[in-house]
Amino acid sequence: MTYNVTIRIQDADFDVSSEIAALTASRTDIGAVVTFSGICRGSEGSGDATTALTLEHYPGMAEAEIARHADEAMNRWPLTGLTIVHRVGRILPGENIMVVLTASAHRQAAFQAAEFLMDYLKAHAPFWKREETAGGSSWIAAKTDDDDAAARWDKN
Amino acid sequence: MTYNVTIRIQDADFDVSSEIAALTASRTDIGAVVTFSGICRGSEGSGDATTALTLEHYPGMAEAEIARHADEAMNRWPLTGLTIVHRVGRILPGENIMVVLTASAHRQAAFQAAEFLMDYLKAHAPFWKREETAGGSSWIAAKTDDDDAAARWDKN
Amino acid sequence: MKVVYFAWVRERIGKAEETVEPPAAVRTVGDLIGWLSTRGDEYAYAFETPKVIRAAIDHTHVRPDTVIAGAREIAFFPPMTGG
Amino acid sequence: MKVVYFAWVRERIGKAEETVEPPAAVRTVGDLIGWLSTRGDEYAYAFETPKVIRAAIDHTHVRPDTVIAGAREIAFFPPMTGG
Repeated sequence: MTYNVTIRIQDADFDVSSEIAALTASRTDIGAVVTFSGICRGSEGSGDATTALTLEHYPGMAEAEIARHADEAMNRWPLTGLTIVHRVGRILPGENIMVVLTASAHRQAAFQAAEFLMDYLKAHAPFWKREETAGGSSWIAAKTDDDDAAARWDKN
Repeated sequence: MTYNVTIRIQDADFDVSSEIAALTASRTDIGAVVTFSGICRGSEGSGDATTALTLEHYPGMAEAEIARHADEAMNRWPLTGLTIVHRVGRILPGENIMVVLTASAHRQAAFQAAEFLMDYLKAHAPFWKREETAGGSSWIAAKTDDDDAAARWDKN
Repeated sequence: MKVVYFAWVRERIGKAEETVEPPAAVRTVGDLIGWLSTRGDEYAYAFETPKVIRAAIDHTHVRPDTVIAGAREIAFFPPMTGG
Repeated sequence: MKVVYFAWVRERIGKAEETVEPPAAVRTVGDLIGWLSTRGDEYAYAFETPKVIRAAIDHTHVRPDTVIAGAREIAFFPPMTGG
């Protein structure tokens, strides 16, 4: 059994179908692929329309943190592989921010691993979003919800 | 607020990126899209290699059941829309069987609705799979796991 | 009353649909399964384990004790394996 | 010791990285935040609410009581908002 683990941090957009094809290429032991696409919304709830987000990351640490969580997901669930692509730079409303893909023989593992990876990415991966509106720009505040979501996967 | 609910039962394959694009077109209130792709495996665990699956459905009832579950998902979670495409006919290992997409402002609703729809489709949507192997063909037995998975969404 | 069959129920009976006129004593879905089972070996074979047979009336899942009066189309099929 | 800053911590301090040589009494991440805060108004502003500041040593998240001895690179940044 081989495993396909792909992690990329990039300015460029990505194509979900191409990522699915890469993750499932030339194997027939995959029955389930879950994808989560994070998309730039036109409002962060502050009232003002978002004209763009700019994503900053900590090069080196971001890759290391994501890889560590990817390894944990591969160990906790019977996955055949996973892909994480996270964009950085300036992103407009409606554009992709990031995608997580998980592949497994069965759906439960794929769903759980995708949720786990998303919760950890939101709370622990060193990325920061700055929001531009007509009135200026400001850093988006972290949500305590995201810490709570990540904590539910902690082992006792 | 408008909702995009699309349900199709078809012989033809589909493209996940195109389905995401259709579900998110010209709106900027979506922050999360979850997709679940069900893919034909090369073995159903019987030991013999699967050469193909043939999917049969109950025309009319399949659409009605899926629409009923789609409505329930739209009512239970704050979704902006969802898409369900289920193929019928002969499908080879590695090919798509079906896809569910859910879109929402936030990830939790999208994940939960996608899992709900998959559990219901597995247990209640009137589709049946026949497996071909080198030794002949036979109908795939339902899993009691799937009934249990669907039951967890029942309201008390 | 139109009756339709799917998957191995259809294959065992050898037809996808038919119109039947059960006697008035056949009131429920379970009664109809019992009555159909008497119509020949192929029906007896299809319905040999009634508890695995699923039924729908006019495209809605029903239980064996559901009354069939007023039904336009009754379907019998194995547990579903979609998704 | 290399120190790097991200997001509004970087903006408030006005630089992305620097090399610092704190005195020996600065043993932990928390000590380092306290010492950096004394280096000027821009540092005091960046670290004005120490409990929201997150830190990493050599690319691994650490707590305020983590000892900094041996660190090659220490990072300070706000709570993360990726995904």
